[in-house]
Amino acid sequence: MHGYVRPGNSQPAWLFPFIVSVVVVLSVLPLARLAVTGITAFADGGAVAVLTDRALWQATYYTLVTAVLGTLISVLIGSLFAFLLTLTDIPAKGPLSFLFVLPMMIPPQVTALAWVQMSGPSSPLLKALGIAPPLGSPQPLYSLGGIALLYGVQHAPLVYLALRAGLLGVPRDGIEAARLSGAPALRTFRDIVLPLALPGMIAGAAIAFVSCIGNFGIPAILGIPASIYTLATLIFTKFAAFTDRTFGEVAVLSGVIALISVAGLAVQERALGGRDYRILGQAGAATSFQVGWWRFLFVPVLLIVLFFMLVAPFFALLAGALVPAYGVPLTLETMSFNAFQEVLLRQTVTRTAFANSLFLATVTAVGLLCLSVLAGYVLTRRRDVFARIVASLIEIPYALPGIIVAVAFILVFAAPLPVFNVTLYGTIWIILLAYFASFFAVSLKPVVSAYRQLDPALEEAARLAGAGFFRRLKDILVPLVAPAAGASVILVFLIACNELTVSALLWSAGTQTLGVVIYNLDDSGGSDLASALSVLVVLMVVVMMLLLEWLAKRLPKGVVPWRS
Amino acid sequence: MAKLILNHVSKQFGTGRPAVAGLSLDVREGGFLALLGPSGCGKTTVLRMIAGFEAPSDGAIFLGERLLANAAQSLPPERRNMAMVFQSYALWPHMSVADNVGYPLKVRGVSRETYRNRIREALDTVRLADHAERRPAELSGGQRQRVALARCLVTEPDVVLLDEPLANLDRHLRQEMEETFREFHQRSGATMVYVTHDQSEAMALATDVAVMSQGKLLQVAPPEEIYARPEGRLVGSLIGRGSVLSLNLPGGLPRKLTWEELRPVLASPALGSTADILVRPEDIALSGEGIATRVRSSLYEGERYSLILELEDGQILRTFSRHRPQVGDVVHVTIHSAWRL
Amino acid sequence: MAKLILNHVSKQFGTGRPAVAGLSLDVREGGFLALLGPSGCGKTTVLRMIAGFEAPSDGAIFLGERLLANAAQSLPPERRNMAMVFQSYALWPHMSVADNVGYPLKVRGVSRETYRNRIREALDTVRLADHAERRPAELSGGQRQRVALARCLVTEPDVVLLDEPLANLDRHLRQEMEETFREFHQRSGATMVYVTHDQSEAMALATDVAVMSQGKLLQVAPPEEIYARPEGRLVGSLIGRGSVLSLNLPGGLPRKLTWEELRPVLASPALGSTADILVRPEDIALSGEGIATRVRSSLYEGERYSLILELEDGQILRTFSRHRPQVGDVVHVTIHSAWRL
Amino acid sequence: ANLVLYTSQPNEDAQATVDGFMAANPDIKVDWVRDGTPKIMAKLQAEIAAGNPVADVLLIADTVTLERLKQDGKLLAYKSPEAANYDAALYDKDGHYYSTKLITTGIVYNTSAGLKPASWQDLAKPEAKGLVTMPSPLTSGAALIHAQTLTAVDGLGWDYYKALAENGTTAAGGNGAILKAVASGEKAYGMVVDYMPIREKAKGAPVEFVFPSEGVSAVTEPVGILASSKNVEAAQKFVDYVLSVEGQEGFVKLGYIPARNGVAMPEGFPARDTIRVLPLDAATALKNTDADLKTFSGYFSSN
Ligand SMILES: Nc1ncnc2c1ncn2[C@@H]1O[C@H](COP(=O)(O)OP(=O)(O)OP(=O)(O)O)[C@@H](O)[C@H]1O
Ligand SMILES: Nc1ncnc2c1ncn2[C@@H]1O[C@H](COP(=O)(O)OP(=O)(O)OP(=O)(O)O)[C@@H](O)[C@H]1O
Ligand SMILES: [Mg+2]
Ligand SMILES: [Mg+2]
Repeated sequence: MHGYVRPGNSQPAWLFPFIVSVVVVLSVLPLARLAVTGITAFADGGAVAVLTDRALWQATYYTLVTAVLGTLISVLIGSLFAFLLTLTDIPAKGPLSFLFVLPMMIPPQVTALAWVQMSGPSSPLLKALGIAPPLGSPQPLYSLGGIALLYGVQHAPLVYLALRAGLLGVPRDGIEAARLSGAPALRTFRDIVLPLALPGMIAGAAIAFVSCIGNFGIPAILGIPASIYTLATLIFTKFAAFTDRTFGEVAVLSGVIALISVAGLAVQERALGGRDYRILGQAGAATSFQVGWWRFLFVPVLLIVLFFMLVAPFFALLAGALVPAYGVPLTLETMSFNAFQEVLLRQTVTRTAFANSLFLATVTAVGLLCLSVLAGYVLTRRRDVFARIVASLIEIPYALPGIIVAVAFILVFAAPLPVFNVTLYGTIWIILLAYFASFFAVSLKPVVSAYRQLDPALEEAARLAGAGFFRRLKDILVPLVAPAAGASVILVFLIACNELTVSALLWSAGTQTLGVVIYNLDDSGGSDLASALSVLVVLMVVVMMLLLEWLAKRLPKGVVPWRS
Repeated sequence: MAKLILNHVSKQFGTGRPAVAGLSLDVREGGFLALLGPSGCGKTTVLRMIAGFEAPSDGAIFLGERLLANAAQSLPPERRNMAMVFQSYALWPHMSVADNVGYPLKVRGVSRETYRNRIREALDTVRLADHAERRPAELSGGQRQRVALARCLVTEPDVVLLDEPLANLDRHLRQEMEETFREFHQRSGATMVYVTHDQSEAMALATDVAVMSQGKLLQVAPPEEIYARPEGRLVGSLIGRGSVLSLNLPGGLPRKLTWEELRPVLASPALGSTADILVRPEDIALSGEGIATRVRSSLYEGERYSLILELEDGQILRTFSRHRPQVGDVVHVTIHSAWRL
Repeated sequence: MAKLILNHVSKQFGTGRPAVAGLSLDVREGGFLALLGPSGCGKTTVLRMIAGFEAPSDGAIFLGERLLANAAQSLPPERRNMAMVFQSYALWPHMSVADNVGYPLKVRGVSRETYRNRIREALDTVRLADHAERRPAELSGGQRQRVALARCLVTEPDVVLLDEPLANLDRHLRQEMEETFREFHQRSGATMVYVTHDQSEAMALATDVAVMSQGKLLQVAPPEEIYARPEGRLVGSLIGRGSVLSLNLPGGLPRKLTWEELRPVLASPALGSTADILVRPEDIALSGEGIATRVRSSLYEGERYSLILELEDGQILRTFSRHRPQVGDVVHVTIHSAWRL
Repeated sequence: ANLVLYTSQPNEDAQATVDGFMAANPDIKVDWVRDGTPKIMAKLQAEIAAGNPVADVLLIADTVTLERLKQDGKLLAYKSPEAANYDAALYDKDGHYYSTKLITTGIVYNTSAGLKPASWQDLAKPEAKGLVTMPSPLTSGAALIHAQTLTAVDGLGWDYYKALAENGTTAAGGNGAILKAVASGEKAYGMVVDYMPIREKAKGAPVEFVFPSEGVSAVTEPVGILASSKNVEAAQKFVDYVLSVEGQEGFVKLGYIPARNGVAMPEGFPARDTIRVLPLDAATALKNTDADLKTFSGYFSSN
C-alpha cells in the first residue's frame, strides 16, 4: 500500500540500497578488480609461495604489534587531552585544543625525521643538554617501539576528536548522580564517563588502528633501517621490483590487511556489543570536574606533549625551509627565504596544487559528511549482518595503503566507463572518487558513535511533528550529532589536505595535489622547497581554522572542536 | 477525525512477558480516553504503537477505515497527524523553547506570521511566554513539561496522545492545564488518549476511562460508571481509594449492597468461598454505632486525615476523617453502601 | 547527622531573575522537610545546592558545624554522604538495574555479599526484583523512577534529597513508597528534603513544610500549622485547594473567622481596603440557607464532585459535593470558618 | 593527442628535458608525469592490466626494468639513427631501449668524519662501524642494481655485503634519505648517487663525494617507447632528441654524466676516463633478482 513502511523502520526504503550502491562503487568494485587481477597474475601458481613466505608473516606480525601499540599510545594521549579539555576547568582549553588538532597537518615523515634528529647524535636539544649520543650509536627510534610511538603521536588527534564528540554526549545528571554516590572524580570518570563515551573512544581507537595498519611514511623511515617491514612497506618493495607476479603478491598482502581491519572491526563490535549507549534525557556534560591545584601538573604535561608533537616537528620543518642545503647549520647568516620565494612566486605548480588540494579536501570532507550522515543512520538503525558487511566494506579501503587504493582505482577507471564512454582517469575526479573511498571510514566513525548515543525519543518527537526523513535529518539529527559531524569534517579535511599516496599514482598534468608536489620536490633533492611548502600548508590550515573560529558563532554548538 | 480502533494488539519486547497482550479498544470519534493502570502495565507502549514508534507484534490499529499499522506494515508516524507529550518530554536540546514549540508548524510550512502568533499563544497558555528564548537545559522540570505540552497543542492533530503530561506540575498549573485540555478538545474535536496516574484528573477530563494491568485491558467505561461499578478486584482497587474485603456473602444479593445486607455478613467470619466487596471511603461513616474497628494508622492530608481501620479478622478499611483519632483507638463505623466486584 | 542550615543562599544563572534569592532555612536534625512551590520556583535548584552540584552565588550552607558550601568554596558532592532522587532520574544507561542501584555501595567498597543482599532488598522494596538485569532503556517511566528511588535508599546517607520521587507512580505504589520513606526515615534518622507537587504526600510525610515562590521562602511550619494558619495569599492558595476572597473586613476581628463574623461581610460589597480571606472547601456546607451562589462548574472526581461557585460579585469559592449540581444552578452555602491571610 | 611521458627524473630535470624537446619540435606537446620508479611502474602496470596504458614514452630508472618490459612484449623496437654514437653496451641491440645518461653510485661522507674513504672496502673497516648507511635494494631499484653490480666484482661479492652488515651498516630508504642522514651527521658515510651530494656540496652542505677505486655502478635512465603508443612518430622524435647532442648537453647542464660519446662532463665531476664504470648485464641481473633480494635480506634482517 502506498506510504506504508516495514514496521519499526524509520528510514526510507531507498536508503539502504543507495548506501549499498555507493559502497559498491567506492569499495567493492575496485577491491574486486584488484582481487581478479591478483588471481590472474597467479594463473601459473605461486600463490602458495607468497603465503608461505616468512617475510609475509613477519610483516603481518610487525604490522599488528606496531598498530596495537600505536593505537594504545594514541588512545592514551588522545583521551588525556579529550578528557582534560572537554570536561575539566583547566585554563586555556581553547588554545590548547586548537593546537592539538594541528599535528595531523604535519606529514608523518617530517615528524619521524624530526624525532630521529632530536634523539640522534646531531640533536641540538641533546647537544645543548650535553647528553647527545656519539656518532654512530644506534638510533632507539629505529625499532618496533619507535614506530609505535610515532603512530601513537600521529594519530592521537584522531582519537581526541572522536572521543571529544562522545564526551559531549555524556549527560550531566549522570555524572552528578555518581558524584553524590560517593565516587570521586577519577572513579566517576572510570565508571560513568568512560563507559558512556565508549562509542566515541572506540571509534577513535578504530580510526587510529586502521590508520596505523595502512601507514607507510613512518615504518619507511623508522622501520627499514632496522629491517622491520610492515605490510605497507612490504607492498612497496613488491612494487619496487616489478614482476608479472607483483599484482598477485600485492593482492595477497592487501587481503591480509583487509582481514586485519575486518578483525579490528569485529573487536570493535564486540567491545560495544549488546550495550545500550542511548543517553536518556538531557545530554551536555560541559565542565563537570574541577581540577583545582592539579592544573599545575596537567597544564605543563599537556604543553610538553604538544612540544614533542607539534612544536619540535614544526620547527624542524621551518629550519629545513630556511637553510640553503641540508646539514648546513641554521644561523642568522645562513638563513634565507629563498625557498619560500621559490615555491610561492616561481613555481606555478604550487598554486595549482593549493587549488586542487583545497578543492579535493573540501569536497571530500563535505561530501563524505553527507554520505556518513546517511550511512551512519542506516548502520545504527539496522543492526543485521548486511549492515555489518557494509561497515566492513567501508572500512577496508582506509586500512589499505594509499598505493593499493590507487592501483585498484586505475584498474577500474583507466578504461573509459562503459555506457557513458568518458574516461575519469587522468582527471581530478578519479582522485576525488579515490578520496571518497579512502576516507569514508574516517568520516563515518564519529558520526556512527554519535548516533549510538542519541535518545531515540528526540527523533520520534520530530516524526510526530510531521517531519519526513530529510527534514528531521536536517533539523534534528544533524544538529544533535553536530560535535561528531564537526570532528568528521575536520578530520577528513585535514587528512585529505596533505594526502600523498593515493594521489601519487592518480595525478596527471594539472591535477597535482599538495602532497604530490611536496613529495616530488623532496624526492628531487629540493628538501628546502618541500619544507617551505609544508610550512605554508600548515599555515594555510591554521588560517582556515581561524576562519572557522570566526564562523563558529553561526554553527551549531560543539561543531568546532576547540571551542567549548 | 475518526474512531481509533485497536484490534487485538500485542507487543513483545522479547523479555518473556508481553508488554501489551491482545488489547482491543475503540476510542470513539472525538473521544477523550483516560488510560489508567499501575506502573509498567503497558500504557506508554500502547501510546507508542498508536503513534507508530513501535509496530504491534500482532493485531492491527485503525483510524476510522484507515489502517495505521499491523504486524506487517505501518504508516510512518510523520504521516499520521498526531501529537504527543512524551513521558520524557523529548525536547530538542539544540533549539530554543520557541523553536521547539514551533517546529511542527514549521514542518507544515505555515506563514511567518501565523507561526509567530501560534507560538506566542501556545506559550502564553503554558505560562512560559517570557522563557521563549531559553534552551531546554535552562528550564526546570515542570517548565520542560510545559514546553512539551505547548508543542503538542500547537497544531491541529487528529489524535493527541498525552503521557503523564502534568506529572511535574503543581496543583494550580495542573488545573489550568486541565482546563486547556478541555478547551482544546472541544475546539479541535481531536481524539485524545491520556495516560495518567492521577485519578481525579482522569475522572474530570475523560469521556471514557480504560484500566489496564499487565498488558491487558480490564475495563472501559465512562468515569461515573467505572467508579460506581468496577469489574473485578483489580479495577476496584485501582480506581478510587477504596478497600476490598473478602466476605462470605449469602447468595441472591444484588451487587450494590446496603448496610442492612452487609451488617450480618461483617459479623460472621469469612469462611469457605468468599466474594470481593469494594468499600469506598466516602461510604463509611464514623459513628457511635456500627461495627467496631481499631485505628491502624491515621495520616494528615491537610483537608482531612486518611485512616486505615482494622476489622476484627484483620481486614482493613480506608476512610477519611476531619478529626484525628489516636492509633489504637476503637471506633465504630457504618458502611452505607458497598459493591460486589 | 546534624542540622542542615541554609544561610541567605542565592543562586543566579545569569538570566536576569535569580533562581533562588536570599533563602534561609534550617532543617532540624533528622527532620523531614517537604518543599512545595509552583513550577520553576527554585526547588530543584535548592536541592542541587545542598547536594553540591551548584555553588551558591551568595550565602552559605552548613551541615551542623561543617561548612558545605559558600560562594568561594564547596565540599565536592562525593564527600557529603548524601543521596538524591533526581527529577530526571539520572540513571546510567550502560548499567543494569542492579548495577545502577548497587553503585553507591560499590563505591563504598562493601563486601560482595552485603552488596548483593542490599540490592535485592532495595529492589524488593520498589517491586523490581525481577527486572534486576534489565537496562534502564527497557523500563517504563515509573520503573525508572523506582530504580532511582532504590539507588537513593540503598546506602546510609546523612541527608536524602528527593525531587518529585513519586511523580510517575500510580496511587498504590505511591502509598507503598510513602510507607518506605517513613520507615527509612525512622530507621536511619537521616535528614530528608522532599520536593513534591502532591500536597497530601507532603502533609502525610513531612515534619515541616516549606513553601517557596519565585526563589523566595514564604513560610516554614509543621503541616497542620501551615494548613491551618498559612501566611499570605500565596501560601494560602498554594496549600490545600481553598479559594481566596477579597473582603471588606471590619477591624478588630480575630484571624480565624466564624460564620457569624463572615455573613455580614459577605453581604456587603468589597469596597475600599480589602483583606484576603482563605476559605477551605471542607469548611463550606451546601445547605438550603446561607448566601446564594451560582454553580460555575462541577467536575467529577470519582469520590465527589469538585465545584466552583460564583458569588454575586464574581468572586469564586471552591468546594466539594457528593451530588452533581447543574452548572448555572443557584445553591446556598454556609462557611463554617475562614482564615484571614 | 599530446605525447605522454612517464619519467622518474626529478621535477626540474623532467621539465627541462621536456622544454628542450618542445623547443626543438614546436608542433608536439608533451604531458609528463614524474614519480619514483616503483610508483611509476605500479601505475603503468595497473594501466596495462586495465587495458588502457596512457604513456607513450618511458624515461625511467634502469635497463633492468626496461629489459623486463621488453621481455613482456610491452616495448616497441625502434632503431634510432643516433645509436651509432653510443657504446653498444648502452642500448638494446633490437632498439627497445637506449641509455641516456650515467648515474653512478659512489660514496658520500660527512666532512667531519674521521676516515676519508677511497674504496668500497673502506666502508667495512672498523673505523666505519655503525656509521654507514645505504639505500635498500628492497625499496629502490637503483640500489638493487648497485648491489648486483658490486657483487659481480672480483674481491667484493656477497661477502662484502655480509661484512657491511656485520659492521652495523643500515639499509634505509632512498637516496634522498641517505644524503640527509649523512649531511645532518647522523651517519658518517653513505652509498649514494653522484649528482645529489655534488649539487648539495655546491650549495654549502658539509658533504664530499668520491668515486671509489674499484669502480662505480651506474644506472643509465634508459628511454623506450611503449608498444601500445598511439603517438609513435612523436615518440620516436622524442627518443632521437634525448639521444642527440643537443639533448645530451641538456643533461650535462643539469649535472649528469652524458651517455653519448664525445660530450663534455658536467661541472664538479672528474674527467670521464678517471671514472671506472662497472659493467652490468641487464638480462642476467633480471634473472637473479629474486635470489639476490633473498640473499640481501638474509644478511640485513638480523639487526
Ligand atoms: N541551568 C539553568 N540556566 C538558567 N536558568 C535556569 C537553569 N536551571 C534552572 N533555571 C531557572 O531557574 C528557575 C528555578 O528552577 P528549578 O529547576 O529550581 O525549579 P523547580 O522549582 O524545581 O521547578 P519544577 O517544579 O518545575 O521542577 C526556573 O525559572 C528555571 O527556568
Ligand atoms: N524497550 C523495551 N524493552 C523491553 N521491555 C520494555 C521496553 N519498553 C518497555 N518495556 C516493558 O514493557 C512493560 C510496559 O512498559 P510501559 O512503558 O508501556 O509501561 P507504562 O504503563 O507506561 O508504565 P509507567 O506508568 O511506569 O510509565 C514494562 O514492564 C517495561 O518494563
Ligand atoms: Mg509510561
Ligand atoms: Mg524541579
